[in-house]
Amino acid sequence: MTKEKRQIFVFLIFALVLLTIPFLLRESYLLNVLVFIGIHTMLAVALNLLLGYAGQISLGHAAFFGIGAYMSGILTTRFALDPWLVIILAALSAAAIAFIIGFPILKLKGHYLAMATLGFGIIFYIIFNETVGWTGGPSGLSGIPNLQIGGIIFDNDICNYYLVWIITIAVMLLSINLSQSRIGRALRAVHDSEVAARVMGINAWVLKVQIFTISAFISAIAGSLYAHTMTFVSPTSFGFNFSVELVTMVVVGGLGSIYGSFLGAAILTVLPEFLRVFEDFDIIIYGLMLILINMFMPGGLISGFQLLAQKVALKIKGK
Amino acid sequence: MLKIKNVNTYYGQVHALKNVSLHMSAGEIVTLIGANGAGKTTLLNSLSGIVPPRGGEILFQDVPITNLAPHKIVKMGISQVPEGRQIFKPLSVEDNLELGAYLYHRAKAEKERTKKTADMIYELFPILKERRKQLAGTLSGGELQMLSIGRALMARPRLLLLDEPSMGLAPIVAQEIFQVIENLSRESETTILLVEQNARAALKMAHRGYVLETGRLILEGMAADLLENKEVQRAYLGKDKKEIWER
Amino acid sequence: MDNLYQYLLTGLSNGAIYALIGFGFAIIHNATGIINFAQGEFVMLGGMLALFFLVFCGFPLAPSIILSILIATVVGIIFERLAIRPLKNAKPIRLIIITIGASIFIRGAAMLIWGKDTHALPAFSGNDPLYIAGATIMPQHLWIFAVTILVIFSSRLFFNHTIIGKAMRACAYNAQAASLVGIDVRIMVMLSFSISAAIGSLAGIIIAPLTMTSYDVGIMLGLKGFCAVIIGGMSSGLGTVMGGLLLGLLEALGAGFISAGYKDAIAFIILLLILFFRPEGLFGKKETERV
Amino acid sequence: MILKVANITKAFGGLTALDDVSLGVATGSITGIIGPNGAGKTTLFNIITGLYTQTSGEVYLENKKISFFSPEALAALGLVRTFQNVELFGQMTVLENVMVGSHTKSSSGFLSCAFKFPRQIKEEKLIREKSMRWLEFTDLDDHAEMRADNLPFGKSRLLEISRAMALEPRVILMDEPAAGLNSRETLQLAKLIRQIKELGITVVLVEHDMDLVMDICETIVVLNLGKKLTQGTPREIQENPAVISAYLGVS
Repeated sequence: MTKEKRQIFVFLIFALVLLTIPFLLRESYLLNVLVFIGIHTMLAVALNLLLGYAGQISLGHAAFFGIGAYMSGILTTRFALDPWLVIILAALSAAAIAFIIGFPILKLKGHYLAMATLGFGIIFYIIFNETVGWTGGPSGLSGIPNLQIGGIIFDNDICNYYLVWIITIAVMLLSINLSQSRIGRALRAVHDSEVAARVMGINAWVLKVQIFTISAFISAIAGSLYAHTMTFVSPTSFGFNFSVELVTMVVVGGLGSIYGSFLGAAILTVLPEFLRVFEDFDIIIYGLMLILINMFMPGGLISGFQLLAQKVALKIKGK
Repeated sequence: MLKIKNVNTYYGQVHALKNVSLHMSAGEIVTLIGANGAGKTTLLNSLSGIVPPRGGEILFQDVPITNLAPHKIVKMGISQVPEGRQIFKPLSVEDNLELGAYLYHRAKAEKERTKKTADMIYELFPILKERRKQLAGTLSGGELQMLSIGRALMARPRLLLLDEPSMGLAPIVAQEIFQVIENLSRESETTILLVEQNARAALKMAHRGYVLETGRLILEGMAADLLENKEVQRAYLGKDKKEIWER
Repeated sequence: MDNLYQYLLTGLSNGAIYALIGFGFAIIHNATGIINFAQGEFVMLGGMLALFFLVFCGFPLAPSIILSILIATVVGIIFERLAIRPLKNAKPIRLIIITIGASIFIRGAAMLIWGKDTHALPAFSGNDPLYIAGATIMPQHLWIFAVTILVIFSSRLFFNHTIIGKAMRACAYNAQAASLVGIDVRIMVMLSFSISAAIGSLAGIIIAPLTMTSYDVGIMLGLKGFCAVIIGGMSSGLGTVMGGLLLGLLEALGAGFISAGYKDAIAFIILLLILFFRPEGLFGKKETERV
Repeated sequence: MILKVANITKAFGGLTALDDVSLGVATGSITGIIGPNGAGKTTLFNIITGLYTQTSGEVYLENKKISFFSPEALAALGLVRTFQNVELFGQMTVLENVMVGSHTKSSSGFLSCAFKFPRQIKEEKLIREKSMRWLEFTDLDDHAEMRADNLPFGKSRLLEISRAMALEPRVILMDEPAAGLNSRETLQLAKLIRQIKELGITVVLVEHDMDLVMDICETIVVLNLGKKLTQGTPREIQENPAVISAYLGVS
């Protein structure tokens, strides 16, 4: 099997497994968790394009998630616009904001970039809280309609599951394609050595803004889906802590790996559910995971899995 | 006093020093010459502990110092005047000198001697005394070089490593610096290892010399002999085309 | 007019705190090039520890403060030793993530130990307002101003007139040259973390009686401190103080005359504007290209 | 003259690193820039390739003024460089490194890359084939799938050259291409540089290995203390007393 065929094969299996889960598992609690994993995967993939591929950190990505969610919430509840149209509008406006803010922000490097994106995220968090007339302020915005297509209303677990996961799988596929193209190489080149990338004719600044914009676009779609499946949004979901949680997902899963983002999203979504027994332990464990993985496993958990898979493959071949 | 045995040093993956061996006796001026990129600075940095060698041994007064941290090597009595001076520009001239004596900062008893050393340095370089309250960043190239030498001397080293003290200086200023180095060796009995691009000036002043080419020592001998040696010129300016054809 | 006076006072005292926290950022940044995202947690630790010793253990004020600062300093040293030193030459992105990880960890530990409640630390010298020239002022404000001035004064003394302070500046400017004059650079880095933790925790202690304290106050206070140091410029100690005071005043006036809800946004809007248009800060010097 | 540098001055703060330097590079030649440490060679390279901005003076590429162009704009015009410390994309494979070199010669956008439009697949295949050829050019084709930062140092220099060649440049500037190479690798490098010249590409190099410089360069420019000392053939340079004293010191 060539490398390319093997990749297609792995992806098909991955997609197939995810799409058959609801047939095997009817429990609504678990499906709900999986819906969250899907939304988080989308966000982690979006952030990974920026952080893992282009090497540019954002500590404000929850803002784009929030922009998507609130745009969907506000435009459907107050203006009764068609939800599908609104998703596109929301994604486009998040992208537009990212594009405009991206030019000055992505001139900054390293720690300064981190702080600027953080500031940007907090400003939006404050806006979500304070524009009470639009967002409902801290008490949130409820009554967001479910999506529907034809006669199907996406108001139950299985419908939501498919809604979220079909889009998530599509986002993953497109991101994998992108990462293996000339654009993906250019992104990784900027990550490894910006000066060499520029000498090779890559306009690093514009490229970073472009990927920031795309990342915001995907994050906003995730936000819209979140709003329509939960039918309720409040600012706490879009604060600094969530931005950090997104970074944690990407790092724990593996920088520069799309499957890693899925893994990271899955672990960080499931973990709090498990840790419910030991209430409040989750935050300290996030911190520890960030530190330990960063120190001892810079490739993230997915690199461990890959190593394992290689060893198994070698064993099988050896026999 | 100093023995370097088969030292091998790497910069990342670059093999910068290959089996270099060298020795010095107390009171000597030894110069290390060679073209750019030959590994002269690397050798000094290996001695100072900044780029520790991966193989070989360095003995200073019969004590191995091969893998000591830079600040410990200074304590052993080896000070380096680094390439490009590397003066602390946001600090005053006086503060730079004071930091030169950092290793004595805990010993009250040394205070007197440190002050004496400072006076000696101000005598050596009167211009530094004039400017001692000025920020080092405002000094000229030659003054910075003097300050850099002065700072290294504050540690009262037994072995002074000088890395291209004439670099980027006008010839007349360079000569002045060389004069000081010569006086220093004569008067204070400091042993000096001098890395220079200006091979003639260095060889004139030194007792012995080593020629380094792409990480290897290719020649050693009395300075006066090296001065006459055609090989030395070749090491700087390359082989004739003819020689290359013959190779 | 009364209001304006009140805003100015609040602004200045908050600003003094921001300046102190910003100081902590600058000290570590100058010594290592790292922006320590866990800086705010030292501030939180200061407040919570003081609360713990003073209220729960019933210790007198002075020993409580000293103990709190000591413990926070030790945490700073451990953090440097375990998380920063092993990653000496890592790319900024890893260092950012590691300090964020540490910040979450410290915050989580504080929550486990002291719970999620918000507490008030008793004011150092009671709550009776003083009347000075017809204006009222809380004694705690005086404490804040006094401590800030003291810290600024003594750190100037330390960095400009002691050999260790000068050695730290030398390290910040050129670590290799510093090691060549016999300075142990690793000790200096560790020292920068401990001083920064000490100043941060002190800031947390003196502000706690006015603003209450809980396990999560560190995030916002830390970020404000960062804003202060960016406004003033990383390279300038006095700039950081000015930056902090300016930020505190603008915030207080904005909160008073525009809207209390947007108070925090003001800091971050200023932060972005400065980063975009004058990244060296209002009072800092532009870094020239290196040869 | 494919490349012309006119009256370049560069000051860093108070220090003048380059002082009114002018030089011309003949089309299709191999030109060497030499000089003692601190002479300003790398600074000059950084100005020509858009990494530094000069204080005054102009740079021309085939009579087109390119002063203050960004490195990426220069790359699009066919001017490329290699680095003294080798700047590879360490986490990418050797082949991918060279494929990045084709960036300016390919055009698929975000959409066609994400959706794998047929045109993009075709282009990708073409980039891959061309890049493999550039790897063969430097004998690195066996290492195509290796991670670039696992390459031994000598080979990573070659990879950097392959990557630069993938840009199909008109001028290639090499900053100390022989630094860190052993003598066998240096000989191989000399052969390679001649081959590049035979492809009609102009080569400019800063180099300390005088054997190499004297061997392959047609013209040599000598810088000293930020000023241009002289320019001439290797023979002229070797016999020029001013050069000898710049290197060996005044007698």
